[in-house]
Amino acid sequence: MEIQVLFFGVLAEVTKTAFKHYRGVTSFEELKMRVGDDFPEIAHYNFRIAVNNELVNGDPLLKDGDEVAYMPPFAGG
Amino acid sequence: MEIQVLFFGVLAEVTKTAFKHYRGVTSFEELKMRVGDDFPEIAHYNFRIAVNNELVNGDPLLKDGDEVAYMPPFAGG
Amino acid sequence: MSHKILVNGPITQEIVSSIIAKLAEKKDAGGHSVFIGQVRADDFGARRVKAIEYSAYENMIEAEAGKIIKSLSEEFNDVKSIDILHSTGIVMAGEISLLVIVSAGHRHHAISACSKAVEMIKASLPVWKKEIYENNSAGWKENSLA
Amino acid sequence: MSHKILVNGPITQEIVSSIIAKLAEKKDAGGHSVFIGQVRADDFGARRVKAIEYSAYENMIEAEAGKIIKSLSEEFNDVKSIDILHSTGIVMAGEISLLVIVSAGHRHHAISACSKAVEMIKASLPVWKKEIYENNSAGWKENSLA
Repeated sequence: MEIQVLFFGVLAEVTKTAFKHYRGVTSFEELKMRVGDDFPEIAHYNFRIAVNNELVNGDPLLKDGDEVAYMPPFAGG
Repeated sequence: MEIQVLFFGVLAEVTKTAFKHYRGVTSFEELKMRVGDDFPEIAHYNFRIAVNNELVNGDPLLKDGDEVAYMPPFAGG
Repeated sequence: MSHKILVNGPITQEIVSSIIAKLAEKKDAGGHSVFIGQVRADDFGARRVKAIEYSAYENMIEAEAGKIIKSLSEEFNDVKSIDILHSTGIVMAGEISLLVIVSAGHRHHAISACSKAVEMIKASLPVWKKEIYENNSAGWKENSLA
Repeated sequence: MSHKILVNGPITQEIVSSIIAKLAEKKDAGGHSVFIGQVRADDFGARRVKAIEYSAYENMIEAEAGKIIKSLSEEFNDVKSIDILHSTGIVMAGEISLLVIVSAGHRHHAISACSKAVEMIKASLPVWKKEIYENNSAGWKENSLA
């Protein structure tokens, strides 16, 4: 699967990128490990993950072309 | 005492006046009787009375030059 | 606590805009809660509301509004300012007759104080209203204080 | 439920005025509750807030705002319309970054729905903010959800 990973807020700052494209992804769990390996600094931050604009809990099934967002706590309003 | 009596809302409409000046008033109780005699139609309406912008309960002491307002239930806002 | 409340006729867009333009000067405010009361075209069959004619006890309304502002400023100490405008005279359906603006350091204080101000205005400002219907009949209305 | 939420830079007086001018068209509304969120010049000694830089997840913010509007429209059936605008990018101290306007037949629905919308916006819109201080240092801020 090809997956687009997005980083927001302080995570975009510490990863020095707003997004990264991942190819050959086999599962959500495996994607998280690859992201963690590429950007070990994110382990120091709180974040939640959304898949295609929806917050996820646990390990959702991904499909080709999904958008996975790494989001620090919100600060809008 | 000289007392200025004001009528508001529907009371100004039924009394056909916004105010009436009373001379030789001896007490609040006596003033209310004179107003009731002059404008018997107000007995059909709910109202509260304010003296010099303050709502009154019971029979306040009046002094010369006081302003006594007959006020139907409020409808502002 | 001198405060001019009454506006003759509707509270126009120009009045609202000029008040909102001034909010930017309050740099220590984080939130402004605004309530805009409008004459609703209530439809009672043929008696569709065309306008409301407001009357007020001018001396008392300024005194009572001052009490509301003082009481809320004491209750919500983060509130920076409270402004109240109320129409007197004729206001057509769709026009604005009440404007309340509360500025506070934190949003929660602005929202709570504004909401409470609207209730207090309804309960204690000496204002009366006569609804004027499309067929030119009219009727006095009272606030129901739930 | 398509609804454009994001505004690039501050929500200007012109935007606010044009939205308020449109309220008069809603003749069946009796009250409009408006919340205006402004960048507060918080003073932490030398680190006085000069501006906030907002960033947002654009696809998701539109979806989440749509959910807020749908949920409140169902809860408060007297609500006629809900509009939400949120800034992205740089907003200076004293400028407006959030505008919520709820119109309803009766004031109580407008006030309650607007107050709830502000809380929901804070809790669920994917927006991040970086405070920029007078000395040009910066810090990320999170909402504390009390």
